[in-house]
Amino acid sequence: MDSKLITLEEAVKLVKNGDSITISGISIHRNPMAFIYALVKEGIRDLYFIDREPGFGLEVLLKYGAVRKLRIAMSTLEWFSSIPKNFRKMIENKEVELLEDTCGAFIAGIRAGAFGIPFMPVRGILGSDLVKLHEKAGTWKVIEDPFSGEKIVLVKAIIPDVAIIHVNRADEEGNAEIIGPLYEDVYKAKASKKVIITAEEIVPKSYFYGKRPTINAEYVTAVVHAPKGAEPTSMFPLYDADYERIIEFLGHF
Amino acid sequence: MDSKLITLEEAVKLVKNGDSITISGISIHRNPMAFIYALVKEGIRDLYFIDREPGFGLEVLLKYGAVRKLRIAMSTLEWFSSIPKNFRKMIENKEVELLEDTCGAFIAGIRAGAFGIPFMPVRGILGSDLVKLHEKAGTWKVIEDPFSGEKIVLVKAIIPDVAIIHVNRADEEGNAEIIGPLYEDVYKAKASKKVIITAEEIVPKSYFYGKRPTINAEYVTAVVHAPKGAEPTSMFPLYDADYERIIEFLGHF
Amino acid sequence: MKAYTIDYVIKAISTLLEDGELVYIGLNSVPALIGTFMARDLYKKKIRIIGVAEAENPVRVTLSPSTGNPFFLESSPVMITADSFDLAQKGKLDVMFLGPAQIDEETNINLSVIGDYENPKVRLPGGAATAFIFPLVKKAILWNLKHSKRSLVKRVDFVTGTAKFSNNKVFVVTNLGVLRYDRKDKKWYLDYVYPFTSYEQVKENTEFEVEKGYMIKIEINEKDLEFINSVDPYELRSALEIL
Amino acid sequence: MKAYTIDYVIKAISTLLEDGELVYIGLNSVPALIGTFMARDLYKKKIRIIGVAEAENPVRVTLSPSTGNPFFLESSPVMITADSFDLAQKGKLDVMFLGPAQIDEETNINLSVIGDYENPKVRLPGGAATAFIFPLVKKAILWNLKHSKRSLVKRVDFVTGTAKFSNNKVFVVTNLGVLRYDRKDKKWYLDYVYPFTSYEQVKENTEFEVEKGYMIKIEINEKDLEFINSVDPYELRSALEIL
Repeated sequence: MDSKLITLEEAVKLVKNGDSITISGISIHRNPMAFIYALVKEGIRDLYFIDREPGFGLEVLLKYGAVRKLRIAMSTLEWFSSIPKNFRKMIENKEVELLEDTCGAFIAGIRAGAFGIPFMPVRGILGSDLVKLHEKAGTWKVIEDPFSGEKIVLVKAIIPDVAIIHVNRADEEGNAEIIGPLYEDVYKAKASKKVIITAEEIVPKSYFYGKRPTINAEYVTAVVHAPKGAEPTSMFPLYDADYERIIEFLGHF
Repeated sequence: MDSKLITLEEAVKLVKNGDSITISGISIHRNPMAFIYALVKEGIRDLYFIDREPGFGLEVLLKYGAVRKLRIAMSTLEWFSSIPKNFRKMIENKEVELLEDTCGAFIAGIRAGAFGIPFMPVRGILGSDLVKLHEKAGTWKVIEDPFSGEKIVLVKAIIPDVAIIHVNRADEEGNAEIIGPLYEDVYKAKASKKVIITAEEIVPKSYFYGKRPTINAEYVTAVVHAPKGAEPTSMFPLYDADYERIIEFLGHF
Repeated sequence: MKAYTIDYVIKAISTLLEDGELVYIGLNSVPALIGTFMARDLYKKKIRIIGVAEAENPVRVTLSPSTGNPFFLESSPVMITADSFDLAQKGKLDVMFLGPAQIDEETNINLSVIGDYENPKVRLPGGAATAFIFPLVKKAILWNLKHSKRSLVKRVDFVTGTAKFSNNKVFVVTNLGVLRYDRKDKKWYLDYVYPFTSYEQVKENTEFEVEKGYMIKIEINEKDLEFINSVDPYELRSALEIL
Repeated sequence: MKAYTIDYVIKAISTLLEDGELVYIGLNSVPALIGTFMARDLYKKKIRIIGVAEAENPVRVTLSPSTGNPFFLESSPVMITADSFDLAQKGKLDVMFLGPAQIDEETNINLSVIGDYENPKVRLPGGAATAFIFPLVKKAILWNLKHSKRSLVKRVDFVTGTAKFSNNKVFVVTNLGVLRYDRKDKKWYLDYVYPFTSYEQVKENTEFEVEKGYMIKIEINEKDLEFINSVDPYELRSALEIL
């Protein structure tokens, strides 16, 4: 396979105005921040942002007006701000539209996208007002399980245009290793039409001989060398979140 | 969590006559042979054997009359015998019943079992005579995708009574590491009611600190220390298949 | 040592956990995290702790601004959230904590919006796992630090999730005490109060009916405080102090 | 150097592969494995090779009794079969090899039973991925080393899988040559023969109609044989020699 190693500047051009995107990590952990900063610098607009429990990366995208629509289960900066400021304000002001999801349904949808199947069932959920929202959006259907007759929610496959996944190590072809928490990052990579890997370290392909990469090269579009690429969010086991910089961004205190 | 480490002799007692079981590996690779030999020595009967592409382990179980029913996509010993002798003879003689599966559907069913959902769609398959067999068995249904209207096969969750998974390393709680090929072994472990891990090496729990075990302790019932436990099938990267012993068992030449 | 009100919430959470339980801790869940580790490490309850940090029963934790801190993994294997939630789908997850802004008499809870979904007065963080997991988990512990007629309401503005069609146990831990939902008579009972709260106070501050339950008083001792401070040496929990 | 008949099958397989293709190799697939590596390493076609051994495009392989040999991983990362098959579900797997006992004029293939499913005359190994993947893959290369009216039949005894409802390319490589299925006129064409086979021989040994196609002669040279022997130094393929 040829090398997919490109610069951050080249990589951001793979994301187009109006694209649906998903990113690695949660809250203040392993967000692909180097890429996100490059993206807002590029002036990207109208993104449809899809994720389970985003935090800091989403706040940056929102602050710089990059996002038009959201599909997420929760956005929080936890101790820093239970309800992130831009998230709250822009939805209340209708500058951004939100289709609220729920974790299990997001996982079902992104797994369906990853596996190449049209939908996936998920348990629970029935009785939630989210059902109406998603039925209207065409993203969920309530059916009777044809085996048991019981009602169950089907989630339509989630297939983002672009996934941006920050990893510990990658080779030039895109084989990638994530240490520690994984979240849905493998499913995100497998489900998305384009996959951009940003990596703390570029390793030779032989690093992966005999090993299972967390994400296989076959699924990857481009690789970017981005040391400290998650800062100020955390990157296990390399660095903790930079609380000072997060507070500074939020303009608290 | 308390230690789940028991002896091979104790572990085989977790499998009951009539149980449905699934095993690790394929063909002549990473079958849990030490356990299988102990199982046939125990005189186990009437097993319902569920797997994708079994080979040597199944032939041993068949030879010693341990199996009543099979659900597999293929059984082969490849170069040694394209159609394994006991497999062929016992089905032709109706000593064993076979519900033939197909890889993608097996993966869908075992994933549904692993995820705790009632069924999973799978693409392809339509037009195969396997559809009638599985509809009759109640294991598949053909429905119209409620999102697109297209016909698609749904596979009912596969939930074996017992999975026996041979691994490279495990701790006493059942956290387990498999090096190299994985096949559907994680799904098998997650889907099954009881999970028996046989391990080449027992490691302290701290071995897994900061790492993702291939199989998490939470899913595991018992752990057995079984060095060389895959022989004569292969165990990457420790030992290759023992071709002499395989030929000897088969009574060829 | 001084006890914060939230320390009583923490102690109450610890009290509700029982031997054999598998407990999941989500994001933004400071009292849940401290209370759960208190149950395991101070009160020696045989529970296993998993969560959004993807740490499988870490030997020790120190509270940081995120309850999803991956550095919990320094003393534990990884267990990913998708795997944990699959256990929930199989009915094998025992305890989940949720922090709704509104809870109503039917066990509907709201973490989405105050007001109308399309025209929210307050856009809340969102329910995260709520809709999915609330009916699946065997014991749901809801926590809310602003017990009032605006949070414990007749009817939530939006049903993010509900346990109405489930048969699980539902508790609400607040700054005033602990309510238990009784599925037989579809009523709420006050099981625990704090030294500084009373049934009357709870009744006055709850829009739906609350009956007297076990009415056990949660007390905090020096050992509790020492433990809480050992997990939260920077007193981050004080930011949640609202009384 | 002596060429086995199977070496022509191998060369034919190698000839059918094209730049840019992602190729999957299953169990018990000796000619597919050697032919595919020949295409990549001798004929420098830009293909990527994955398969049941779960090795992602290994730098080199040596044939052993199993085409699922995990030791291919000594020079490659792991790519698991479930991931590879997910690519097939997305229409992103280009080439798959299947080894049916019977192939019929409608592209139905049989790897299950000779005779009736419930009362088989011969129980075959089973279709493995066949039913699932045959209609999904962009190019299916079927191989059969016993080209006769009992293997290339009007109608298979059992439809393990079919490409009838697909729009993909289907080839059959046998010990007599290579047939191509044309979807427009629903006929089979003989595209390749060997120096020792002819259209007439194929016609005689096929139960359904075969038209003359490109009729290109597959030749084997010393370099081909050297390459084949380098991948199969123990001549394991000779066990499949059936003429």
